[in-house]
Amino acid sequence: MREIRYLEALSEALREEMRRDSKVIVLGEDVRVSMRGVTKGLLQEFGPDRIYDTPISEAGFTGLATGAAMAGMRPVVEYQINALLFVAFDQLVDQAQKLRYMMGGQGTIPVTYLVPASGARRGLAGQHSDHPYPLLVHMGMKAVMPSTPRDAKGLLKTAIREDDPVVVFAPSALLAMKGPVPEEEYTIPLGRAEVKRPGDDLSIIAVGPLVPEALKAAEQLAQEGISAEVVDPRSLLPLDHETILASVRKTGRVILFDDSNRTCGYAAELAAVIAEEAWESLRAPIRRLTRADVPVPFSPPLESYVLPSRDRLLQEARALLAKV
Amino acid sequence: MREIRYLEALSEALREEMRRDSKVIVLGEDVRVSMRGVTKGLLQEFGPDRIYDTPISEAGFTGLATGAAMAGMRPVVEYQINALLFVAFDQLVDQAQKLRYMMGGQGTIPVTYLVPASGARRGLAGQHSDHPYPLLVHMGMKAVMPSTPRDAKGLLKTAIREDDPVVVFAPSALLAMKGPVPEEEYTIPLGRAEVKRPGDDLSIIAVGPLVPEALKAAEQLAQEGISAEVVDPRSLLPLDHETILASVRKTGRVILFDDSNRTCGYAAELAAVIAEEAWESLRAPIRRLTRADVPVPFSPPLESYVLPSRDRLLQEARALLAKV
Amino acid sequence: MALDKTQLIGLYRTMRLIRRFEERVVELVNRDEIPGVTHEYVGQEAVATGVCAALRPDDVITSTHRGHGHILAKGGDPRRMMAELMGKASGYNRGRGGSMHIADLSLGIYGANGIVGAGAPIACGAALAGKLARSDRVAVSFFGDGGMNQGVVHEALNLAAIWRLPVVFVCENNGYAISAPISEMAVVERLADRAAAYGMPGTSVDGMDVLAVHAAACEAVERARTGAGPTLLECRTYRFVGHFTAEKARGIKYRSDEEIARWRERDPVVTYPAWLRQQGVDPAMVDAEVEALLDEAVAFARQSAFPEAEEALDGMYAVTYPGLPARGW
Amino acid sequence: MALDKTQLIGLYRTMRLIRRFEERVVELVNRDEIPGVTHEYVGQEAVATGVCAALRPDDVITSTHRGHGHILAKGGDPRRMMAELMGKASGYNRGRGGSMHIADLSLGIYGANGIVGAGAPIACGAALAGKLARSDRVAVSFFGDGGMNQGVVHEALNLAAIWRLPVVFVCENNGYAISAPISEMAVVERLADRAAAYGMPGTSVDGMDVLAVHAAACEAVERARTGAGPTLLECRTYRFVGHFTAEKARGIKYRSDEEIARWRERDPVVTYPAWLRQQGVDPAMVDAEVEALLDEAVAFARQSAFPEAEEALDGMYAVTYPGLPARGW
Ligand SMILES: Cc1ncc(C[n+]2csc(CCOP(=O)(O)OP(=O)(O)O)c2C)c(N)n1
Ligand SMILES: Cc1ncc(C[n+]2csc(CCOP(=O)(O)OP(=O)(O)O)c2C)c(N)n1
Ligand SMILES: [Mg+2]
Ligand SMILES: [Mg+2]
Repeated sequence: MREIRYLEALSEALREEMRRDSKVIVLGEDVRVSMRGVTKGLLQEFGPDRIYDTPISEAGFTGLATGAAMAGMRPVVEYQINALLFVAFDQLVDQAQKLRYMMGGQGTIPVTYLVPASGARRGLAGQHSDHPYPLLVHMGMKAVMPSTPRDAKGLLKTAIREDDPVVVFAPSALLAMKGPVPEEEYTIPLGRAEVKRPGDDLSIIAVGPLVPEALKAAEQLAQEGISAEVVDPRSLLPLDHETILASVRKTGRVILFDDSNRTCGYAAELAAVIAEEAWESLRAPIRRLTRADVPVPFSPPLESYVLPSRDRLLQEARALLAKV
Repeated sequence: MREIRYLEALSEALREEMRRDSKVIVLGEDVRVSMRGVTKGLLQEFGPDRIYDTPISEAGFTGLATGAAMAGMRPVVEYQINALLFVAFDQLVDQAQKLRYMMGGQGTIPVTYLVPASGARRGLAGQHSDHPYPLLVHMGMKAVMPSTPRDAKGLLKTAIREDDPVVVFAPSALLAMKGPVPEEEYTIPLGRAEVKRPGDDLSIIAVGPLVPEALKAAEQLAQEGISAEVVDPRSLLPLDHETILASVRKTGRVILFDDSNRTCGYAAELAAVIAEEAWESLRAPIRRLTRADVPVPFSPPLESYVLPSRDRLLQEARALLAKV
Repeated sequence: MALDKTQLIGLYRTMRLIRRFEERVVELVNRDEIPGVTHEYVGQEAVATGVCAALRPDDVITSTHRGHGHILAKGGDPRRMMAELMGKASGYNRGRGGSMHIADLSLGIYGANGIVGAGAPIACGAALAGKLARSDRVAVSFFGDGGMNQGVVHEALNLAAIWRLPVVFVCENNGYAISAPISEMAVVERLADRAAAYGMPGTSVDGMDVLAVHAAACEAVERARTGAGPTLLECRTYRFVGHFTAEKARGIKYRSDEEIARWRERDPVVTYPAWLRQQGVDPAMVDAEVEALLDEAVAFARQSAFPEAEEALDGMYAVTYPGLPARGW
Repeated sequence: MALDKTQLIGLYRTMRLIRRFEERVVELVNRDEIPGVTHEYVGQEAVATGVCAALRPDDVITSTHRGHGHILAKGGDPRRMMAELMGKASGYNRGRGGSMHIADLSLGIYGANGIVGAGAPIACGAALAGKLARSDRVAVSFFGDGGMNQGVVHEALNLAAIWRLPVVFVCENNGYAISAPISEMAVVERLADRAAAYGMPGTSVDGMDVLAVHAAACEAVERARTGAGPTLLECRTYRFVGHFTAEKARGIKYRSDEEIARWRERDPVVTYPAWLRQQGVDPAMVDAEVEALLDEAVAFARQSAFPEAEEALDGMYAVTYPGLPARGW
């Protein structure tokens, strides 16, 4: 199969969906010159009625997308930074996400939010390195975080076709990653986790940019005689409880490997689900390995210290197995 | 001891702190006439330099409070609705909360945010009934949710004196509640949970407006021969892990009774902490009893259905004990 | 646009309907037949009436916390509104929304909104969609003088201006945001003057004069419909009653009795029919008609059933998945 | 305010310092000695210089993502700035902040900011605090033409206006928000005209002319200091280089070479010293001085140590508690 980059996979998905459905329009800052690369060539192919450079008015253009969606369009809104979700927060979680329910199920709000999730890329510091998916899923918003080019393309296409708001987080750290992507049309459904590597002794539930790290760690652990299973939820809401619980039931041990803040973070949710549903199968305490609850600091040694790393994962895995 | 209402306790705390420290000022919508009751009489006592009616500009006046705090004031900001935190979200979690850290520890930002947390009071519906504390603590912001008049006064005073941003959630459902409040000066420290009722068979960790419900349930359970311990975290961040873990270690069973959304909510955090730290003591799966992940619906039967209730708590408690 | 007799009477009918609807709502809230709080439109009837009379059924509006008047004026069914207010399954939102969220997408009513200013960008989006669909549909965004100070309203005004969207921004300046007088919350005397900041026309009209409002709205709607871009239309009006039904209980006072009395003299539901009679048009039969309609609406709402509790988890998503939305237990 | 020779030379020194600081930063980013991205102030030097020359040390500024120029002009130490940019413990923020967060509260520098417009209300707060402390301190908020369209800036302008806060809002209109020309992002030709919406004076000056900026800033600062309220000061300027150091790599183009060349002819770091020489003032010695200062700054930064990794969990709170902030493991 041909290999393309994660960023190209996103681009392809967007282009294909714009060709497929003339209701798909794109809004965001600097999307016409394509500052971030995903929207490259769209202005040329689809013209100015389908792609809009917005003023620096995130709440405004987020709300505008909601109204356009209620009136039949399928807007894709690109944010330049993860933190811009904070600026538009009310329009996201209190309007776009709630309106359909509050209206008693009238209408649909098919908007896709494309967010460059932090990797964190080195040196972006406190206000450009957040991973705010726990905040959005807490408020009931559908969200995905693909970890491979193939998943990125398939999930973005699904998100655009979904008749509800969906946030697609694209980790900066993965944008240059190459991987196999089918040439033929495909989509990947929401709500399906994928076992990225099977194993028996330990489940590592890894999210987004940490999936490749978890796979490398599993490789290393295999050499040490530890068989780790790596599960990628891919879809954060809806979450595929079954695949995750099946893994934990099989291995009896779990590390939640997630690059969002710890308190009330995504790993907390996974831990709660497992503690409720697979408690009988657990042979060791659940372990969370997350970001520290500080803004990401700028200086490289500080930055590395607060982010979850493969090294710490290896340590945790060994410690967990040693306890047997 | 004299008994006063929760709302009066908040009022007293604010008034006392304003008398004690001339740097304490109050900002918010309709605080001069005191629409919500907490700020009653402050304009008369302290004059217009200490209490400001703001335009409907939540991001603006939240940011203004940050700047004033950096320059030496101790603003108390009142929001009329919980959802207004969404409108001001960037200024809260990305500015006020982060600035000190990002500046390398320069300065202090002593702001108190007073938020009428939803009870939910009957009929306030989707945009006036949120309980957004999980979002704030996820971003590292200190937060408290007192469940009695005594705690309300003591914690609000502490919050105002704290040299960091602190959110004080005051549940609408409790504002009229009467309870004993010392006449003499006292404060209650952050980070200290309180066992509101001791018990042996089961720990109920209840948050905010659910604490009185949990106490009533415990009473009922006692009559059925089940001894339930009710623990109130009071301070959501910092969280008193020790008191909670000690309770779970003693009883071996736990129900997390929390009126915020379920996914990545506060009960998820509590579950994760317990699953990590007290796993060996657990004699049954952890149970979360939370809100459903929908905006609070308007119609009374719908509203009751989605909110955590004493009846469901009783059912869960009985089921958990029956499993022994 | 010269109005014929039927239209002139129609304006009165709408104003009268709003007034009496609101008066009944207050009674029902006080009798606890309507849960929660409601924000009455009493005094401001000429605004919604004059503006919506300039609209077509396929035009869109976004409304506010004080939405009953806008919704009635845009053609909302009083029966389904009343049922919604009582939390009944036959209500517009199947009981999910209540006063602050009533919507009827089929009539272009994109919802009341509990967050001040939030509807403004949503109206812009509806307008953009209309433009892209090559329709000449117009979107109207209502908000108050208080809403004028919300950041998102500023952003919406600018977005509409730069993209020449067919939007009419109607600022209902009733002088107060709850207790806060606009004279202390903005320095400019005419809020319509803010339009200049976006390079769009701004007009200020007497919001107690339904014909003046209507004329100004027709002009703004025409501009929008013909592709000439958005307008900011300030309607100077007043609410005769408290901010919401709960205000009385709080015992707060921020307006003098004289001020209220002065504005009440200009009550459009009184002065307009008086003027009509001077013109030889007698709108007398309207009152009974309206009363009958409202009797029926209240009866319909009362007779309707509450939704089943379990339905509370339906309809949040257009596309659902196992376990979504999460139950709390 | 007539400037004496030392002051005139001082203006040049500041501009030259900013220019050369930024040129060195670009080199260091390209050599990977500075992590992340930086936004250069090249071309806009006359703005920060002219404005900050009108300020006292105890006056406050809030800055932007493009903050180096403001910070240097307000008296920031190039050594501690450079150390911060390299992520060193001796940096202004002990390595926590980097380019977008440099702050020095002791100099009234309330921080660069990674979020467009976010500093505007913070400046208002500092101004209010000054007023309450009976000081005549002034706060200046810098933001760009792009920032002018942020909701929170609108809110801040209004807050400052209604409370007559001693704030000067400096809109640095360099014509673009990244690739978006302000001519497409706002309809009004002069952004200063938006001041009228808040009932405050708005002035538009040539931001390539340091003396013009300084004169306008002095007037606005004087207004603020004497309790006459805020001003919106638009400075029309241009950035000579990309939006940020990473722009080149992205291969995007949105400004013509001619346009850039035309503005470069008005380079204040060239035209102003030429004018000075015409006045018989020779600022030649400044260049060497600046170079020495920057050599020292770079050397200082290079020699400084990185912070200890474990320090990453310190200092988030002024008051800490066990387990706070949570570690990730
Ligand atoms: C963003 C926001 N802030 C505050 C509130 C609380 N609130 C509800 S209505 C209102 C006053 C609104 O004033 P205005 O816009 O003038 O409308 P009016 O009530 O006068 O019709 C306020 C402050 C809210 N609902 N949303
Ligand atoms: C609220 C917000 N939106 C978007 C961005 C991304 N961004 C950073 S700088 C910039 C352009 C800013 O333009 P302007 O305010 O004119 O300042 P300039 O860069 O021209 O100095 C954008 C869009 C951001 N940092 N914050
Ligand atoms: Mg009003
Ligand atoms: Mg600019």
